[in-house]
Amino acid sequence: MQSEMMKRASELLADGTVVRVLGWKNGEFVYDPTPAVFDSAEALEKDFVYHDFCGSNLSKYLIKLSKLEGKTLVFLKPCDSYSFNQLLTEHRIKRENVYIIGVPCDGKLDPDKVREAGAEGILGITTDGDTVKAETMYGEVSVSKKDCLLERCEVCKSHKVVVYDEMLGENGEENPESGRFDMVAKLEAMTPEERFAFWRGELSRCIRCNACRNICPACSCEQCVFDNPASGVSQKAAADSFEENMFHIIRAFHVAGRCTDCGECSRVCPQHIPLHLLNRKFIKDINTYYGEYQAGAEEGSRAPLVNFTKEDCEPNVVYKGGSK
Amino acid sequence: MRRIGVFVCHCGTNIAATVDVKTVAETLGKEPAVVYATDYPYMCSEAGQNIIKDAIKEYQLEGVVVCSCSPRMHEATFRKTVAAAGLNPYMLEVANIREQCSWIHKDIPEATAKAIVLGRAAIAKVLLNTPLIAGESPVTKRALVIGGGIAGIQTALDIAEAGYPVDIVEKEPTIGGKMTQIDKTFPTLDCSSCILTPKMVECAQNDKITIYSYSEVEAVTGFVGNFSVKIRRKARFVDEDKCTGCGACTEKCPVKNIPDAYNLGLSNRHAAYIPFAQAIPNVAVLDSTRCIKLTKGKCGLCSTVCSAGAIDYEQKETFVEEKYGAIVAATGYNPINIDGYDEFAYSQSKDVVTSLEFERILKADGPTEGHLQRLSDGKQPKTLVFVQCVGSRESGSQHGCGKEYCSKICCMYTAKHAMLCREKYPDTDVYVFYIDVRTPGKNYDEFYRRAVEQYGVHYIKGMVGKVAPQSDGTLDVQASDLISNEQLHIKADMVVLAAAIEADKSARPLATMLTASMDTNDFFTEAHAKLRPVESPTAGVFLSGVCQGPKDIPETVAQAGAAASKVIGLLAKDKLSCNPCVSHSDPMKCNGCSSCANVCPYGAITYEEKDFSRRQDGSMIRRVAVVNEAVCQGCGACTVACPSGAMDLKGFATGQIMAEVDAICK
Amino acid sequence: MADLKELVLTTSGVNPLKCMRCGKCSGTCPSYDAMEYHPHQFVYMVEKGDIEKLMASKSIYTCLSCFACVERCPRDVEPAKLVEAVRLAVIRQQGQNHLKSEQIPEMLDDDLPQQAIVSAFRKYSK
Amino acid sequence: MKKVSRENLDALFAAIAEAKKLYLPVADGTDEKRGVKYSVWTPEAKYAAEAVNTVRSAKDFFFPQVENMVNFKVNGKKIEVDDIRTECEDFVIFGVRACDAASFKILDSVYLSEPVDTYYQNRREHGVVMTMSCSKPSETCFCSVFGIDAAEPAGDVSCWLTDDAVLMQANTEKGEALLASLPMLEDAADDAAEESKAKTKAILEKLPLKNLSTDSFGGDKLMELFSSDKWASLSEACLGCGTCTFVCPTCQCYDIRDYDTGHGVQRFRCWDSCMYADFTKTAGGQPRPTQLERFRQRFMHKLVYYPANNDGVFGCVGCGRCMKSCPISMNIVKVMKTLGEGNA
Amino acid sequence: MQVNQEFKPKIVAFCCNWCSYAGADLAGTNRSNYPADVKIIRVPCSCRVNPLFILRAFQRGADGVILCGCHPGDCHYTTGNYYARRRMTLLFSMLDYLGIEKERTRVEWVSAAEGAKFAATMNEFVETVTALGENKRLEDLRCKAK
Repeated sequence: MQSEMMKRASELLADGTVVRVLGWKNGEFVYDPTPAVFDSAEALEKDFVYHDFCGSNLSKYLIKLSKLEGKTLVFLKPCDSYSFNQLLTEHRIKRENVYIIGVPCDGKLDPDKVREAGAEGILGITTDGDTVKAETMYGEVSVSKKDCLLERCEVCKSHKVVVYDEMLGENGEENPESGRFDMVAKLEAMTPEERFAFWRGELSRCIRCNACRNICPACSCEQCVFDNPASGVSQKAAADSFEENMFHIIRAFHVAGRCTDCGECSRVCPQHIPLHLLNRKFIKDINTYYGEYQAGAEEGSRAPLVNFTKEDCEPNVVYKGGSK
Repeated sequence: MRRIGVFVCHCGTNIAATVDVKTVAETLGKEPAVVYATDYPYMCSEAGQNIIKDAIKEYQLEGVVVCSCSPRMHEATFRKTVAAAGLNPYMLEVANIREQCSWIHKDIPEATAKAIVLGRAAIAKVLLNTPLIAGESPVTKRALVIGGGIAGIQTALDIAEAGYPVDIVEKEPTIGGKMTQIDKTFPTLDCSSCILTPKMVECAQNDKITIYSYSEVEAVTGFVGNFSVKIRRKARFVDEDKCTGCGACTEKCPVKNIPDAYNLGLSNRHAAYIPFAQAIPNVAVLDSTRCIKLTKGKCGLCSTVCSAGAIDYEQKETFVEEKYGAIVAATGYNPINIDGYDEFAYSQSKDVVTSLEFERILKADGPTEGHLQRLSDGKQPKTLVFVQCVGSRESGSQHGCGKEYCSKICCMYTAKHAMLCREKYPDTDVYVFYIDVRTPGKNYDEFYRRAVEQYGVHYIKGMVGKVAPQSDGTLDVQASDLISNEQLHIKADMVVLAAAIEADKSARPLATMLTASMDTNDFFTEAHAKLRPVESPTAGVFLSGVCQGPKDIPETVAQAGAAASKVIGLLAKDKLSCNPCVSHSDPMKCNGCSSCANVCPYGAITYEEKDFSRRQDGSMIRRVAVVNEAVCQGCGACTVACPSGAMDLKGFATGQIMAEVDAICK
Repeated sequence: MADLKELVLTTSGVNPLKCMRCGKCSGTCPSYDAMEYHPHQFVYMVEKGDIEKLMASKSIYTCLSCFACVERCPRDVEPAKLVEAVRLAVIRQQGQNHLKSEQIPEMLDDDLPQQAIVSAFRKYSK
Repeated sequence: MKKVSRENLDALFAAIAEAKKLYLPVADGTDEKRGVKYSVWTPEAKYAAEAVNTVRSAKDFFFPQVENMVNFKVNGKKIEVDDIRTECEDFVIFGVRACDAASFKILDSVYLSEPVDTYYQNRREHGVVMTMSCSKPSETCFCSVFGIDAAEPAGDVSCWLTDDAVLMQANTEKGEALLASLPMLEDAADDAAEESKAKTKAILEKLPLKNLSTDSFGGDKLMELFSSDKWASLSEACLGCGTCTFVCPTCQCYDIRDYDTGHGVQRFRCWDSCMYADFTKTAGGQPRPTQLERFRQRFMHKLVYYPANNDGVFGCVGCGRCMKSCPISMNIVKVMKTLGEGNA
Repeated sequence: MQVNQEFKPKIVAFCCNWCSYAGADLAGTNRSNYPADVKIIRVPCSCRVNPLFILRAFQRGADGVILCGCHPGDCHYTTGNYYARRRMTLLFSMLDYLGIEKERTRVEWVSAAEGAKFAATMNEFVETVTALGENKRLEDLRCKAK
């Protein structure tokens, strides 16, 4: 796939369709590629990579890049394409300045999970079918690929690239039976005390590094309310357990109905807080109360929180709701 | 820090009896920003307002907090007060320590403590208030009256009299409303049509008045002074301009078995019809659901007999869009459906009728041509029983259609009916079963006493329990006489039920379109129950007649005139000052995501490309929201939809509300 | 007696203050003529606390419990429930504990409905 | 040198914890994958001896993320100042790695030089640092590049792990005093740790980043590095989050904020990050308006400004935390290699 | 749960200007009692209430927060309460999900004519929150210290 991508990118650069390419650049170790902009075939040749660790979502970078002169070529994986559509809906990206090549994806790997499997001191990783082999300073470790997938890939909602100018390889299908709400349902089934304990345990580890916010394609505000002293809620650090909760509740609320469930927040959290469980709760509630809605599935769709029907359920549905 | 003055009102004893006003003033006086605090028996009085004005000057106050009654009552008063002293009127906050404190609490320390907290919240808010300047919007000098009954007619006539154009929208083919169906009016017993018809004609002839009959309001947008209304003119298949009202079509029309609504279904009409002889406009209508030509494509008889060539089978409904400065709701009422009252045998016997049906029986153009007859056999009834309060004053759920309120008009019209029976047919026995006889009104009790004393109507205190049709065609009326403490059985020939009245069904959707509030009974809510009884809380929307609550003809006419005078007062202005508490967007923070525009009910938000070129970033052009302040009504939906907090609402800014929250929770 | 009134109000669950004295209950009552106190009077007497008079009256046994008054009352007052409550008060007034819980087991047999035991307890024990 | 058998390690912890609060690396939660954190020792706590490092660095002990400094109370129209400083209680941190121990020196040079930061000083004076030699370094480790020896960790007490014992060597008076208070310690030969050290050194030799060069950096390289055109491509993917700075043991910037509690004001300081758009923002605006400048600031500080003011000592200890936690996998190693290309 | 007899909850009620605030005024006009623990904040419309305000109230020591607006369909601004309804449904669901007592938050539609309903709602809400006791799960200790 990588060579095909480079080939198409070089062609498009050469024929002047695009002036730059947004992709992933080879890292220090195999598992740490960085999103990067390439402006020549030579640059692509030197550093461009696409492999199982290219998990990062490139859509958010297009807010800026699409405002530059000339078209930008971007490679979008299925989940990235949902984010792209959502940003289009919100008028954040100039579509005419972007050329999209859709790339299929069968799941990206989580380096922390490879480590967890006993691979400390990783020198190199190769994937062979369903097996991931890590060569380490302390010997070789083999793991099954499905045990090392990013959480979002374990419960992938869709293998379908929803917006593209051209597709490399076969486009996939949506996966409504992903089971991505199972953990949310499990939490809902707990007592409030258990849920409280669960979330306190998780959120108290937050170091407010803002990685979740800054990686999030939906959190692309010009100025975040948490950075705005005039908002009345600005915080640089959670000085109190309340503020730990506050930040995550408000962040989840601000992206509610707009979050495409790309899972980047959980991928980047240095403390491994399952932040996707907050976003998915909102998605699940929206699906239950207001009908199935997948942000980014369709450009121009109206987000549930800026929409209504006269027959919407009353807020007391929460009191009647299943969880006790 | 701003210099704040606090003024605590006693409201006589209304506040001072449960709130220790001295302590409130003293405690609030210690708040960091407060440089002056005092109390006074009536802050809203001239002397009270002078205290505020003087203090503003003497202490160079930059913000004023008045702890008094609800801001809905006197906020405007005090805004004028501070403005008179040179402060911006929006540098004022009112702490509601009467309706929301002294009147609901009994314990003095508790109420005092709460008043202090409410005062603190107001201080916290006023510290963040910004001077606001109201913009202006022009007033369209045209009024719309919705409903063409006596309420709408009178309102329209009065507005037109003042020289302003006014449109009446009436859903029926003619104006006139319920009053056209009534025989005589109490307490003078003059003929309803005789006093109404001239007013209807006047409407038709007044060149300031346009009647949109057989029409309904489809959509309302805009706001006070600037409403835009879409009116749907239903197809009547008769050209209004050509039709002479000769009635040839109605006579020749072969479909003649349609229940006549004017006679409440007690007689039939043709598919081509004019509702009644004095209809305005006097124009025929084709009943599109029954006309053979319109349903089956055959017939066409009416067209052939119409010498004016007015019949137009191809007519389509049309829409009129018009701008108005003010709108009057005059949608009126209907008797409730009493099919559910099995005990009164209404559905079983033709001789059990409602009072409005009885009006039709008594009236000369009714099904019996004014002769008192039983509808079952055409015989003149000898014994009549009137039952009051059918469906009124009910809290029970048995019938599902009862109303908790008193319908107000039934006592009087029942007395009228009883009296008319006895007058025209002295050989009848008339019984009225009542719970209470309510006759407040000029000459009303005298009228009722005449029914008893002069006409010998039997008034019996006690509700009828059961009406049972007998095999001999009579009706067994079973009731208890609460005074003599016995159960009665009256063999009646006719029973008349005083059905409760309810707001017309069209009122609820209209209220939604007008964004006017309604009470639980679907009567329009007035802006103030006592002081603003003909205005809706929605600016520019006024109320006339029964749509606001049950009332009789004189009251309706009085209210119609009052509503008209309010409309005239509004239309007399060239410009209205706009609410300055509107949204505004900070372009530096705006993402241009359209969330705000999606939730704006007024379409007040548009977007523009703005250049934010900064050092090193090069050209940076971003899409940002712009609020049209004349269109924005200040609901604040956009402020919450905005993810970045770029959108804020003047007068109810995020910071202000949070400051209030902080002060309250302190 | 205030607590008698209290007892009648609690056992019946009726609020006589809702009555607007229209007399429809009496107008509809099929055993009106057999009664010393008629349904509307009944409601009023309970409101006044005249329970003892009612308890002494045969009226409470001439009520057929047909519930026509309950059905027809425009204000949901439910006079028949008051009658039943007064009847119950009479039974309770009879004082003795006619039924003790120890006696229950030997009275039990498969055909005896549970409800009968419960209502027997309500009526016959103190 | 002292020693304690591995079976007796828990008893040793118990003895330390009796007098002072003891912190040591344990698994974060029940789930090992969440990494290791410093936690107060309890009899149930299991010392995570293998884990190379905690997710958060040990700087928290002396420079906590949030620290209340002073309170103000509004009383009517007067403001009262409430000095809330108290003497810090004694504590011991066990299991600090060489890199983190080295970071304390860097923090000291900032906070203990005039004017002394008394909040930091208070904590520093009451803390005893017991370091532990590394037994299983990670591929992201590059402390040796900055002259740190993972086999010879600094601290008040240095420790080494052998198959059956933990060896301890006091380096300071504080360390001496602590060891002297622990009766279960046995004497050990001075060279008892040599085998453990040799093992560590052998692994360090295999580290992939051991040859990372610092030649292109230092106080004298200011102008040429500052104006390098490579910053643009290095910083283009940076999201401007603060993850690298918050997991970094040497990042020491903070912001001072006031929090109005409704009853008064709490003035606190909290970590700040030069990656943030509002870092050092003043009424006049941001001195570093774009992410490029902010990104450059962080690495210039560690590689140029700091050594310029501190006798050539770099502001990085090579712990590798930022390499594991950066959301887009940009880090100081990539920066050093890119800037060093063609220069070394 | 232990109920402290002395415990007086702090209740913040956000009321829309057109219906619920007027309803609260009517409750006053009718002299309908409800506890002084309820303090009302006037907002133009229920849709002006940001979830942030609700969290802010809890942070500052509120034990319960209630939002009152016009009945759906009766919004002075036509549609404001429909948005408020969705926002609050999701917010309350999230608070519940985090294990925070759901009974501490409520939305009630109170029209300008429903003074009695306003008082009854407040009485019931205060009772519910009093039974729950002090808000511990969503508190900011800094704001509680005296």
